[in-house]
Amino acid sequence: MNLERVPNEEKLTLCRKYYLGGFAFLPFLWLVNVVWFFKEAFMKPVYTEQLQIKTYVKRSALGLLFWVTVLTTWITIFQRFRAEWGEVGDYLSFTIPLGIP
Amino acid sequence: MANNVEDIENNMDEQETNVASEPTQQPQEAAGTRARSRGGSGAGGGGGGGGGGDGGGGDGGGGNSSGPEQNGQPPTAQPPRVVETEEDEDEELTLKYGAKHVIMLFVPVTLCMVVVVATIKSVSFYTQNDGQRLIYTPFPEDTDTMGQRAVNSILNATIMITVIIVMTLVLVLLYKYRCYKVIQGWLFLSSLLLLFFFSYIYLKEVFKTYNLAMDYFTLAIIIWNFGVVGMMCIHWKGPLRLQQAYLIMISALMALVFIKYLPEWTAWLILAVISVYDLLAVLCPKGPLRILVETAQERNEPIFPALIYSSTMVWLVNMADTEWPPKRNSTEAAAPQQEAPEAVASPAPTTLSDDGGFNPLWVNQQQHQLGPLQTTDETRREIQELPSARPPVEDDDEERGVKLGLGDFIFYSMLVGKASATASGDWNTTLACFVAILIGLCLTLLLLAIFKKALPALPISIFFGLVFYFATDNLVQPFMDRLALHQFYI
Amino acid sequence: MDLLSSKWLVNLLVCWFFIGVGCNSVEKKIYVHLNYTIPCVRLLNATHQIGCQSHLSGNVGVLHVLESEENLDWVLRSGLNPPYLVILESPLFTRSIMMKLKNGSSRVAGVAVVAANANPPDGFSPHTNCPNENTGVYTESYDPAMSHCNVTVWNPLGNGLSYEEFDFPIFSMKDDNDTLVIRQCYMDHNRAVNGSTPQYPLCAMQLFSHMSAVTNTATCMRRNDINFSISPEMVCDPLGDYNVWASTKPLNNTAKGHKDGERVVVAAARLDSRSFFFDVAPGAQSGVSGFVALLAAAHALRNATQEAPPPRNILYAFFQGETFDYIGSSRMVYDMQNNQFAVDLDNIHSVLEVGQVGLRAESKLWLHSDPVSRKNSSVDEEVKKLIQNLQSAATDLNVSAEVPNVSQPLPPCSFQRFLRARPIPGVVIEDHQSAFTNRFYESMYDNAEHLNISYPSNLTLEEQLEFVTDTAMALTEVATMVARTLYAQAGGAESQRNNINADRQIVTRMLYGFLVRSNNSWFQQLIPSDLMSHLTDTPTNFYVGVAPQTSKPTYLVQYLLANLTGSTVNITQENCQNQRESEEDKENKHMYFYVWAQGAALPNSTEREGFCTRSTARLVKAMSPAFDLREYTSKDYSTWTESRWKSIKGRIFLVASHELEMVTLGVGVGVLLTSLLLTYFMSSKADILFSSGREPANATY
Amino acid sequence: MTAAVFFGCTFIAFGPAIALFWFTIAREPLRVIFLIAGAFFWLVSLLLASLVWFISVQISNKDSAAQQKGLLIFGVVLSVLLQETFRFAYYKLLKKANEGLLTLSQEETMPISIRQLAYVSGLGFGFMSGAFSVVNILADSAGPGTIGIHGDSQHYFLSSAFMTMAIILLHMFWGIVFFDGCENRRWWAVATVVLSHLLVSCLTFQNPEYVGSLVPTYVILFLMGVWAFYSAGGSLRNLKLCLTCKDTDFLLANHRPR
Repeated sequence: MNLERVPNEEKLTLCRKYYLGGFAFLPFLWLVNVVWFFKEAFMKPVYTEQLQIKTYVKRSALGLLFWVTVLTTWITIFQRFRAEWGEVGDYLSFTIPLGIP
Repeated sequence: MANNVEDIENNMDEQETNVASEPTQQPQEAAGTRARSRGGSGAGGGGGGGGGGDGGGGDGGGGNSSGPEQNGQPPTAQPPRVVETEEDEDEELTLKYGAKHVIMLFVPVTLCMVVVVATIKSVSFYTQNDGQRLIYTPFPEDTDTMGQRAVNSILNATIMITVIIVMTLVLVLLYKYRCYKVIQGWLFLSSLLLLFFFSYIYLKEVFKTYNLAMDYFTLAIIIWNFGVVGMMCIHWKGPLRLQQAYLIMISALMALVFIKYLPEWTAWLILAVISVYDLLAVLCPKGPLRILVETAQERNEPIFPALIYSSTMVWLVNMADTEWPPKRNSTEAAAPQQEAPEAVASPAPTTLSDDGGFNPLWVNQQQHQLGPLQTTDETRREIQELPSARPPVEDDDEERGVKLGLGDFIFYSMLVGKASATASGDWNTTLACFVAILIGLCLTLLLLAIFKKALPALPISIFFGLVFYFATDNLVQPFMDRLALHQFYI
Repeated sequence: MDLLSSKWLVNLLVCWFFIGVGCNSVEKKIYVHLNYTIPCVRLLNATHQIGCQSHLSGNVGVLHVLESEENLDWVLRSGLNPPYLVILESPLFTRSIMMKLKNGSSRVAGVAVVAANANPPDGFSPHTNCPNENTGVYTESYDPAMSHCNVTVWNPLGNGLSYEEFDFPIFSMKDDNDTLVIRQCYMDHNRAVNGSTPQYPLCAMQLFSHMSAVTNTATCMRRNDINFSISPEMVCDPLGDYNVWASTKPLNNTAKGHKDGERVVVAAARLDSRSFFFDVAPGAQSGVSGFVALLAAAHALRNATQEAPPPRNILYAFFQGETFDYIGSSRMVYDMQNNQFAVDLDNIHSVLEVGQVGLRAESKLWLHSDPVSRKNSSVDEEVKKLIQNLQSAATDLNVSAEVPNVSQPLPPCSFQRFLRARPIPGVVIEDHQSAFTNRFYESMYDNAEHLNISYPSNLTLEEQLEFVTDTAMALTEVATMVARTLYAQAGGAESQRNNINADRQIVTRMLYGFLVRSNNSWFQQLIPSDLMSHLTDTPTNFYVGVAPQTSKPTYLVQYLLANLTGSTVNITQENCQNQRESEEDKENKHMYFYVWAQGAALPNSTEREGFCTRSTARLVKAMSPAFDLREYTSKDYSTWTESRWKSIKGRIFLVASHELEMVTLGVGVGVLLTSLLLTYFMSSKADILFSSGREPANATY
Repeated sequence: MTAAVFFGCTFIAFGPAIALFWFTIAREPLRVIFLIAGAFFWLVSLLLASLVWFISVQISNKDSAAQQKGLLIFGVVLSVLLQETFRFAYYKLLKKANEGLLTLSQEETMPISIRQLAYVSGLGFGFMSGAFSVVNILADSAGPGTIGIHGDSQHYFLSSAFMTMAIILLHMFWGIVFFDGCENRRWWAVATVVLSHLLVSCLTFQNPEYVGSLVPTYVILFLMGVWAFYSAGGSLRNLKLCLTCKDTDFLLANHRPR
């Protein structure tokens, strides 16, 4: 669907739903929310719902940021210490590379 | 109306036949016929038609100056030309928009093929056969004698096709007796499995190929996000681009599964047979899909929803930019419906264009879905994503764009992928199949524009594709190889 | 290769994939694929990984043919375009050089050793100097003084190269066209003539031997198990095979455990061997000499034991995987302890093991025994008797059996595993007093040439098969001695002794079959037809291989033993293959093993007339108990596993200079940018440029 | 590191074609379609040529190298002729199509002029022939090795790339000149196109003496370029015109009239 043809209040509800949905471990949803509603929130001439949309978009961005940091740190830790953890590392692993510890 | 449809069918058939003989005749004839029909409608259409023409003209000016991607520039850019040669602008509009539609399908189809071929060339999992087969193709092909192999592949193909036909009938019945709930639930589950399970396998193989370590936590996050957002975009509301991306990915995954699990000869046979079946199911007076369409029409409700690749964004945007008064208010229903058809280059009156312009595409989706539908659960799913593609309260203009069933995506990519997997690492074969399929798609769409009528999208493309696969692999490849050896150029 | 069938299937698939990707003529212009390459593969045990490993995408290095050790400096320091792929002549394949390469491995992409046509004059043994140090009987607890070869270093030449780990691939190449191409390529492109640096394009080589397993057995077995996916991917397999055994009096093989009143003299020999590289393990002296002698002895004993059966039974045992911490013998002892074998340890009267007996200095044999267990007087008695039997058996032969210094421990031998279980009287016959006379212990040079088995050039294959060499004579004597001793040990009558004689012809043929070509008319007669494919024209490879499969030497020895000790019975092929003498016969299969040998080829025709042999030769699993007990870090059982791999191959080609590549890229980018600019200009100006026409030619609107 | 070679060769071979496609074709759906149609036609011609070649190889004796090479040369000549035939067929087809449109729209301009068609179809031919002749070579250029272990020149990749670029552009120019010739019934122009195509193909017979093949090819390329420029309605006057109104690199400007 495209936002041009959606009345503002619907935009707002949509944005809110996306924002709330993001809490179900869905950073990607937040990303979509940010990208999708960015123009609505910051480019368009002011209208009543815009303020809330702004806040939702901002919060989504924050959540996304949080997730990105968490994931990157975890992945770096895992890649670094996987071999040393030995058994635990193997059981945590979805794919175990061949030929390297 | 009825007999009109009839004779369209007839000359439709002869079209089909001589597509094979001289495909190249198509574009020209297509243009001719299309124009003629439009002239007729213009005469009959009266004031409404004229107004439509105007709107289309202005709109066309906008659409002209813009690529599908970026919204048309403001009409101010082109007013003089639009005014001076309105008629012919209008004329070439129909042509150009037809062309635009073709392109708007070329891009996603190409993308899908690229994804598949790239995967095939890098991830060996999808090319090496580890003896596993689908339950629909129970006969092994690694037999010692050619004859045995041929027999087995034929048996496999028959089984699959019969399954497909049966399921088609089931689907038609379900629809006839209004078991929408069943279909819906079915769709939901299937799309669920497709999005989660196949992407899981795909990820695993990719990580294995590049020998990377990946932990379950990250994996869970990735799959969960991918799947859920996909479900939202497909079944509920989401950005159109994202939805399109998801549909492409789904069909690519599906095609990859087919490429891996269908033995070589069986795959070629199935491709051939399915396109024939496609032809019959759509064009025969008693073809299941045709029945489906007709029931839908007499119920006068949107045909049984399908998982379709929709390219309508551009049109909506163009309209939005050309700022028609009716645009914003709630009574827009009428106005856009009037204008939209012109924009879509189906110049006949609206209702007609609804039947002519769009049903065909649905039908395509239909039976392409049906194709894979029964073959495996996964396919079933994606086949019937259909309902979701058009969100419940979605505006009608969404339907104005060109749409192509995912089934087409799947079988096109399957052909190209199989070609690149089996053609001894030769890129020429892949290229040849790619061009052949695109040309086939072109012809199909041109025919579609001529007969406002449900057309199967598989036969022409797959026919070309198969011909060029075998020809290139066996004749051209050695020739080009020799040339490359001596560095001769032709 | 049958012992690797599963793995080779995978390899085939993958290779097919690789070849399939590029078999066009341009690819042929670029690459030369090496046909005959033998990799060094990765093995793992409880604590370590040994062997070689390449990157997943192969190691690419500029070829450098190493002339001398000094020449290493070019590779490790002064060379201008590292990494290098070093081509070694086999004389240079020494520990010092390999260690230097290993330490400089940042500049070494791999090593290819050109297999020699002649053995090096001074010995070479890549094995450790104290074989099976930790799994023998001489542990700290058993006798601290003798542990870790404190008393005698058995393999002084051993440099332990086989037990090093290299992070680059090491291949062995036969000296044939491949190596010719390589040398040519090196001479043409990489040769630094009088100090000048070689000019691009340089000749390079790529070696693929990526190993799946890593770290140690525990890790790789764990990863085998936690692989729950659609297509589980195994990482490593335990080493192992089957032991071959037979007895002069049939033993009921179905009733396991102790047999009352059964006294058994165990006559043992080892079957396997190894070398640095994966599938060249000729093991002539270390393995073949011993078990050929024992086979001949078994044959010599056939008639005697049938005419005048001695009171005690004789059990011939041929152990697999002894090289890798006594896999075979430890398994048999384990089975005896747990009543999984036809007899148990209580049934064992004494053990006589035939070790390396191929190279006797002035025809002396040395009878080794274990000083520690001999402290026990009863054992000492038996041992003395046994030695006495041996010596008396040796008297009227051209053999002198002598006893080394009493305080000297046993050499590495399967008997140690029996002693580990309990003190059992036993003697090990070797041709060395203290250190091995074998200068090529567990190396690729331990071949027919090492045993001085050579044939006059003018002989046909058949004549070679029958040509009696001095080694064969010597071994025949050893076999006779062993046979007579066994007969005496079994309590046979003195009178019989002198008509027990090993057949030199048999010994000759066996030596030829195992060390020169297994595909000879004699072997063909004795095996079932379905094993014909296993016979090759090359020396047999005695590497033990991975557990579930049965390797060629095991089959060959089993059927040889069956034919040499068994008797021909007149029953139909079907019954024979169903292990019964007649349709209603249910009993004999517990006692006997029936082989339908395909027999000699009829003159001027292809079909053969087969015959059925009834014998007691059987196979029993030889996989380390550690893998049944799932003790992958076991201290007293072998834990060796072999990694799996996907593709083993090598190819040579030229690499272009970095400058040329950069120039190409630069030109490309230049062309692209220019044409972009130009086209943009043109298309924007098109209506002016082509305005002479009526309408703009091909301007964008 | 040989990715450098791969990208370098790709850019050389397809750089101009990509640029042309991007700026003049991609935005115009019709042109894209006609481009692909052109590619398709070229494909069909190649198919026929290789069919004939294949049959002749089957009936010839495989082991005489000379005969095989002769057959290959025959195949090259044949395929050149077939390509030009199909170019003509394509021209006829497009002509018809456009006339059909013309009859409908009451005045004489058609949605896409025959010149644009000439250009587009020529480029289509070029794309396909270029791709077919070089794509496998590119795939192999990705390394790790480079040509030459059997003594071939190590400039194989580079020369192939340049040759391909020339072929693509030449096809484009040939397309323009050819269609123009057909339009104005100047059959000698058509003949020249065919002959020059033959000539270029035959020049490559002396590979790997690249100087002998590349240099004359580029001379021909230049000449055809100029000719195409004029027959496309360009002229020095126009050139000066658009150079004076905005100056750009002069030398390159008349090199390619698109």
